[in-house]
Amino acid sequence: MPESFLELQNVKTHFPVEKGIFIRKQVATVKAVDGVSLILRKGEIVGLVGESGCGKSTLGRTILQLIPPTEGAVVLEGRNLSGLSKDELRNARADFQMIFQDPYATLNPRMTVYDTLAEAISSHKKISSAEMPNRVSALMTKVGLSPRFIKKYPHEFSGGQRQRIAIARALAVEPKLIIADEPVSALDVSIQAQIINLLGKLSREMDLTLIFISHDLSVVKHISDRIAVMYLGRIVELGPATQVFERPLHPYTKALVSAVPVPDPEREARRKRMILQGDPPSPTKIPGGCPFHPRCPFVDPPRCTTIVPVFEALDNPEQQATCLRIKEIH
Amino acid sequence: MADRITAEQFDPQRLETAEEGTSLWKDAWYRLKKNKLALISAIFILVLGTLCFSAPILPIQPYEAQNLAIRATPPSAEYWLGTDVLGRDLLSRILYGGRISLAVGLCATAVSLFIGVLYGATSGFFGGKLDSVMMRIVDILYSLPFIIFVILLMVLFGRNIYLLFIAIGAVEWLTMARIVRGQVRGLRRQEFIEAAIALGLRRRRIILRHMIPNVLGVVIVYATLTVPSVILLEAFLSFLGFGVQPPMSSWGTLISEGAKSMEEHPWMLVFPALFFSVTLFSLNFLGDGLRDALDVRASKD
Amino acid sequence: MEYWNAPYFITPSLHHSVPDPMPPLLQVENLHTSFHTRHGIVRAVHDVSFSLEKGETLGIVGESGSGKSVTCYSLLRLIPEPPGRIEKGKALFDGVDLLSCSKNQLRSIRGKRVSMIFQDPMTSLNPFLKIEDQLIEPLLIHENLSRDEAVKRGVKALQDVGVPGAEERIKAYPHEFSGGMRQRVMIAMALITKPDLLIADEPTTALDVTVQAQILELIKKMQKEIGMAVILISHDLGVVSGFCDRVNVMYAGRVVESANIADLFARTQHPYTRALQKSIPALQPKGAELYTIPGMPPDVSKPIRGCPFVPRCEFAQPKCENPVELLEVEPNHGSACLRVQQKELDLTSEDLR
Amino acid sequence: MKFAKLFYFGSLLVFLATLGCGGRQSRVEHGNQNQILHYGNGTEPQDLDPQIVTGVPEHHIIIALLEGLVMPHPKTLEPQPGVAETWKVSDDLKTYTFNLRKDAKWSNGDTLNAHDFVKSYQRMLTPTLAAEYSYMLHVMENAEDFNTGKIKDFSQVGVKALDDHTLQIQLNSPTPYFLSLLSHYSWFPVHLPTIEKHGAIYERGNRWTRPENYVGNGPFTLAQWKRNQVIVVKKSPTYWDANTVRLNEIHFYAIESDDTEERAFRSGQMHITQTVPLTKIEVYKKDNPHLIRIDPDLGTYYYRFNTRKAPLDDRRVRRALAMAIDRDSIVKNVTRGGQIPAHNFTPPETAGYTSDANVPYDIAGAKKLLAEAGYPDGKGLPPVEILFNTSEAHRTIAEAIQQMWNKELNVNARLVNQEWKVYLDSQQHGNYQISRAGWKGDYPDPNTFLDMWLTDGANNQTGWSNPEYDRLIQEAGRTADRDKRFDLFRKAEAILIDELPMLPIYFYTRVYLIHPSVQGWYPNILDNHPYKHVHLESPGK
Amino acid sequence: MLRFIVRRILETIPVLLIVATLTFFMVRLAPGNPFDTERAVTPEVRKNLEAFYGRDKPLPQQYFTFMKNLVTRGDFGPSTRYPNRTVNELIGESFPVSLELGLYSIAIALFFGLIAGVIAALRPNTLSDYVPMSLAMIGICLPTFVIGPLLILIFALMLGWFNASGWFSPIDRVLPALTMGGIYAAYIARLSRGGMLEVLNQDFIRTARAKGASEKRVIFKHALRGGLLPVISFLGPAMAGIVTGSFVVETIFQIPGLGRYFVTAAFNRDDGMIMGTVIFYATLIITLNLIVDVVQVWLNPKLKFE
Repeated sequence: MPESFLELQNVKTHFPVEKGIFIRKQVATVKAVDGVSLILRKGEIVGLVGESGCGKSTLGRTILQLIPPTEGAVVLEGRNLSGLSKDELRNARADFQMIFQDPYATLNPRMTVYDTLAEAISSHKKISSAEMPNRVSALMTKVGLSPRFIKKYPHEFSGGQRQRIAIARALAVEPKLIIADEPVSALDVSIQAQIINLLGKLSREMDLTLIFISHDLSVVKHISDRIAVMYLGRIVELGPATQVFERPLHPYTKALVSAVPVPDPEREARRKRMILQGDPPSPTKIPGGCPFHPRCPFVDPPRCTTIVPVFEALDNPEQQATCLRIKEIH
Repeated sequence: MADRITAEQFDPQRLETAEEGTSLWKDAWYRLKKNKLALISAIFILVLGTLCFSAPILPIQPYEAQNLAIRATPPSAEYWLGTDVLGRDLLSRILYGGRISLAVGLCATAVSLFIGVLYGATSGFFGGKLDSVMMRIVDILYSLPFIIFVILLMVLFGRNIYLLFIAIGAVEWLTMARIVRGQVRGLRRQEFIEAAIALGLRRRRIILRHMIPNVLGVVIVYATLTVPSVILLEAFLSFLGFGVQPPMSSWGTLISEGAKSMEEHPWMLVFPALFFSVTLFSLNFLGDGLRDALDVRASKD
Repeated sequence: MEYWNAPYFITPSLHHSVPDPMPPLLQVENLHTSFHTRHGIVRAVHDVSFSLEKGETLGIVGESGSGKSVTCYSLLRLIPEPPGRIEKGKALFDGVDLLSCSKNQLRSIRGKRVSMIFQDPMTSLNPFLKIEDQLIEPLLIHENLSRDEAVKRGVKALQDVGVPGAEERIKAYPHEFSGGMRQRVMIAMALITKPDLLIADEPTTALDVTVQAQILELIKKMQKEIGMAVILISHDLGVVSGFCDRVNVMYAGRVVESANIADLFARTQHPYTRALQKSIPALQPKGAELYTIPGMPPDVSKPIRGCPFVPRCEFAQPKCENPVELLEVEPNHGSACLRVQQKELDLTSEDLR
Repeated sequence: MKFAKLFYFGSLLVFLATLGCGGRQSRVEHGNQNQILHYGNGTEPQDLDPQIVTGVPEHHIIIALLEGLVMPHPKTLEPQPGVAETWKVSDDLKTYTFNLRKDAKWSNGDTLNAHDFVKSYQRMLTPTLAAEYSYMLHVMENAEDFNTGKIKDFSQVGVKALDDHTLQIQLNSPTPYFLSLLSHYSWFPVHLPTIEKHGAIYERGNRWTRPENYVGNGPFTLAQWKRNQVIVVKKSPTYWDANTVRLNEIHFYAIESDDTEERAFRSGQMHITQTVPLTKIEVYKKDNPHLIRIDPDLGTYYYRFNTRKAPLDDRRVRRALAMAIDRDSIVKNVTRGGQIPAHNFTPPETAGYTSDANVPYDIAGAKKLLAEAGYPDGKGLPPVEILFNTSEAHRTIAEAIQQMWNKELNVNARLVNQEWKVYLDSQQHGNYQISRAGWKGDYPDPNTFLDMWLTDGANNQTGWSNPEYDRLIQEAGRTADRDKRFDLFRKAEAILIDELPMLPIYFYTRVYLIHPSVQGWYPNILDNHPYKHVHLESPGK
Repeated sequence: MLRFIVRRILETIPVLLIVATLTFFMVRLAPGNPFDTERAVTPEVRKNLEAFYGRDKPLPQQYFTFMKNLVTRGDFGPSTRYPNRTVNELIGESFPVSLELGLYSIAIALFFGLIAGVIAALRPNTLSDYVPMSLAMIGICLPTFVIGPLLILIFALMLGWFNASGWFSPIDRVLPALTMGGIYAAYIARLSRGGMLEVLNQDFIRTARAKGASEKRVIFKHALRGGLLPVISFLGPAMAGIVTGSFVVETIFQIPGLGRYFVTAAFNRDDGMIMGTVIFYATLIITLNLIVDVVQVWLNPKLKFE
């Protein structure tokens, strides 16, 4: 593997579950992220997929140090982010930014686009007030918004435009890494396409490393170089996007792929579907052995219920999954 | 297909012609203008405020001029709203009193806003231990005996009207702080706050620029409810020797005076109470109007 | 592992065609709904007509703001009034005009013969009441059952939708259920009176992909059992394509295309439908730039004279500014594109992939 | 809408519920039939221990529960036999010998004897009790020394039980008003065995005054004490003169607000009130003159001048200010309760004494004086401050005076109101320029008005001091002859009114409401109405 | 549950101690003392008075003694104003009165406030919204010292249905309860209107309507519980104010309640009584907030604790 840009070393993020609004006693631990190791190259787009509650958003926030990791290290260009002091961290934040899911909540409704972007630009750089308008306009242009709108407020924009402003805000500090947490899932299909195009273009042009979090495999497949599939706080499959999508190794990935409805009645009719039974279990009670075994159609007790599987490749070493029965079910 | 919304090459000249967004305030103003009731209320308050504060140059009797011979008389051509027990023109006293009451109502509310919002926002933003300590302090202050507190203030700082604003504000901010704290705690989970943290902004800036402006709506409504209690509180403080000193009046003192002779001299209660109530109604409608106008969500409907 | 094929029904005719001897279950005619806001009149639904036979599944697809949900809420008069107002139109359900009948009559239909499932099972269940109380409420209201009987039926209904441990779980509160389970409860609640028509408003949007599939399958199964008609509202062409017999595509409060599901995809007859299909990543080669529809949906608070899609349409011509109606361009296939109607435009020839 | 119905229905319900309550017999009517007097008694009494309390409301109740050696005549206040049947005064007017009646009893049946008085006075004078009114007893020989701890042996104090029914009191000097002193409750006996039973004798906080414990010797016994509500006393069977007593019960209501009291009176809940709200006085005078009573009172309303500070250290300024006040107008237009304009300090006809000193209403003279003092037409005179404790009446008077000074003398006055305790504090520490005050005589004698102006008198508080004045008052204290004594007082008061360390405004009256059924309630300056002479008659009869 | 209550109470102890300490020193710092009277007391008497109440000792020692009595025996000492009563007795006598009046007032306030609020919320911005809400505004504008006498004038003096004042027969409770309840009804009306409006906009109300539920059912079964929540959280601190009485109402109606002590104790500088009322009030607030929390949980199963 080439030189690492971002390295996650066995990152764990656990939250105490305090039951009762009164007696705050810890009754359990949510293992939102439970030992994730991953190496990203510079300029790479990695898609992170999984159901809600699988820990993908928490992982994103942990990488950005919005939530401190319980264990493990996040190393960005050789620097361990979790070890930084508050001030160091604040300065380091210029290097990594986030794009959020809800285009309505992501912008301060009481600040103009200009204020929002100028604040972001000046958060890590001194820019003269004469220069600022140019900078802001340039940013707006970059994300495909007319600088004419510079003095408008978020509520005057559509969801897609707001998401563009949010992207511009993230770009304002000239980061090297952007984590996009479900940036398109709240948008209509036609707008989704615009944002996906934009993110792809920016990543290429600016050599940005992008972690694209989504529950929608088809979107992730479209934009990512590699896909990581998360289940209950762990990565269960990792590999090149097309391969993961077209020939998933892990039964869970198979289910995910099959659950994506295809907007084509003929293909839809022909398609084999694998419908998982039950809900994703709560991350407070992670099943022993392979965490997926209670829902897995290929489960083979007692092997699957006792042995914790590790990454294994089938034929392509780039594509790995944590399933004991990889070889058997393919 | 190219993304067609991208666009025009940047031209510094354009900035001058940048479309003025309906600024939030402008938009709020626009919506406020549509709200007839709020608008009438605003105008009423403005007119009344102007009248009160220009009382010295209005062609009315001086507020302290007595006419012991006539004592309390009902409204007449000479005294439009009648006179009080010392034969002083009630209209004049109400207008002069309005200066005090409006000033106290607005300034003390402003003080309570200032302290309460800052305190509540800080407490709510940081949460955790700091929050519980700060809220316990509020609990403690809630319980302290108000009268003794006011008397002490007076002893420590002497008597003056500015101190009065501060004294009332210093008491009223407690509830405000609680309300703001609750709101801020709700806001804290919003993504734009996370984004601000991710940008590495300083916490002070996050509180001032991102938190506080977004709790204004609720704050305004509560503030309009604070004004009446403040105006009446002033009357009580006058009783403690802390408010206005006679012969100057305030609406609060006029009402409590009028209440004592509501049977014999009803006009002495009715007119001050009328001024007071109508002002508060107006403030209330204005507050509701402002809240709606400032509610960004409303602009999406 | 389960596999299933989307069943194909023989689809009845469009409402414009020759009248059937049997009237349709639901016939909506010229529905106009608007919202009177401070910013003017938002014409959320503009002249929408469609019909639905017994047992049929109709999909309504469109972007947010296209009026698809308002259309369905209007049918049961569930839009908040004010500011909403149903301006005109008829919705004949089994001979009763839902839009003009008395409130009592409407109430007797709501929840009994026409049920609804909503998008967000988190907010659509009353957090203050036990599942039991909410689930059996339709029975108590409409069927005069004793509480015990109703609870029995409630437990049965929960079992039917696959809620494990229904006898105990019925005593729980909504927040003790996962999203998928709550949506099952919603379905059980909607189906407990065996309605003739189920309106499902984006029933899977708020759910996880894997759960989405479960829920759709469940609705399908229940539909087969009860034999009811379903209106499925969705923004996701994918969901619709695997589920519905017919689809209405809505844009700016109007139905712009209406067709059997297979025809809609195979022989698309409206540029908007075409554009939607082209912008879906699943149908596009990986990494290729996706098609984006330029511009923004029109502001429906301003009057729209001609085709509402004109400003964004790559095929638009000046004549498209003239008023246009939904007309049958093929048997059972309606389109509201003037150029398609005039046979100038053959969208089927356009390469999709 | 159904809710609206519910709302109106609820309102109607409340309305109807209230309707059913009409047509009841009022308390006054009920009282008239059963000889129960309903008496509005102002604030809640602090206590009912005559040796602890200091207030007027307490006085009203204690005279029902206890009786002193003598009691005042209901009309003239002349000393009448109380516990003492007869008494003798020695020739030097310094020794009083009282023969106690043999049938005087405590309400528990114990006989009341002379030793009870001696023990009571011992308790009163014991320093640890800290009785605020102990100075009333200082006329007795050595009483002050015992009270201040200078002597420890009570037998040296001039009170002795010659036998069980003879009490001798030795005075420091001839005290012409001594017998009227005795009708003050500080001279009343208390039942020591009871006190001993319920706590320390010589300390405060004793529980003997609770209704279940109280033992008295008066015409009534304490039956009920609902704090802040009502105190009920019942006719005492053991009282020696029980036959004269016609009332069965008296209910003393603690009503602090004059408005509340007036409304209670108007709705037939009360026979007698303490006072009348200012605004109501005229209404009653006009519409119901038979219900309102204006009695003379032994008290003066005045302003103190702080003579330690310029400009009020200048007699001319003080006089100018005093002369510019139109007291008649204040009394007529502001207070309106039949008060008498005060041009001197001692109320007229105080035990037969009337001062001839007079500060006139004379604007021209006032202007002249002010000019002489260096402030022609008020120029150069800094604004003066009038301090008063918060009350509508004080404020209105101050406002009127402020206007008069402003209009007539071009003197600016600022009004400063303070909460009661702060006001007292300011006054005691001399933190004022002009301060509102009032003085009520403890006993009907000019001495109670004039000895307060002695140099450094505790109640002087003006910093004023005049050796000649001090000498005259002290001499009057030693003088037995009434006319000579009054002459000395007149000379002293002339000095006082010339110097004017204070500004007399008016002499108090007691304005109150009284139901016509109340009989035997006579006007007197001490507000002392022995209840055994009071009875109720329904007006119709 | 029990553990939780115990813990909450334990938590409040430091708060109460700080309140007691601050109050103690505030009272001592304030000018004027309990023994100041218009008729000045002789220095000797004053000295003896101070000795009796332990005020001759140095302040820290006084503080220490006071806190010791308070903590070990819950004893606030004697009232300086009412020498034959202890503070605890005075509070014990008067609190039940204020409590009774307070409960009636709350009942009235809830009855009228809730109904007015619900009516207003059902038809926002119509006459049936404006009328109750305007009444509520009047209730907020007009102080008790105006409403109380007005009620007396009308119902006691003109119509003669009630006594003008006093606290003897049950009927004497009506007017003061109306006076006090009226003001709170106004606040409750506003709050419940807001709460109901918010709940009525929720999705689950639409669900209920879609089930064919009648308006009555929608309101009572589905909306009211949620709509009440803001009222409940308001009631916590408000109840502490209501049940400890109101100086004004108690004075106007001559009610022997606790409310007047809050004011008179301060005016008399009756320090034991001030401390007593302050600590009592603080404790009450804390207790009521606790109760409110419990009620909120009961109303809102989401918050249900173990």
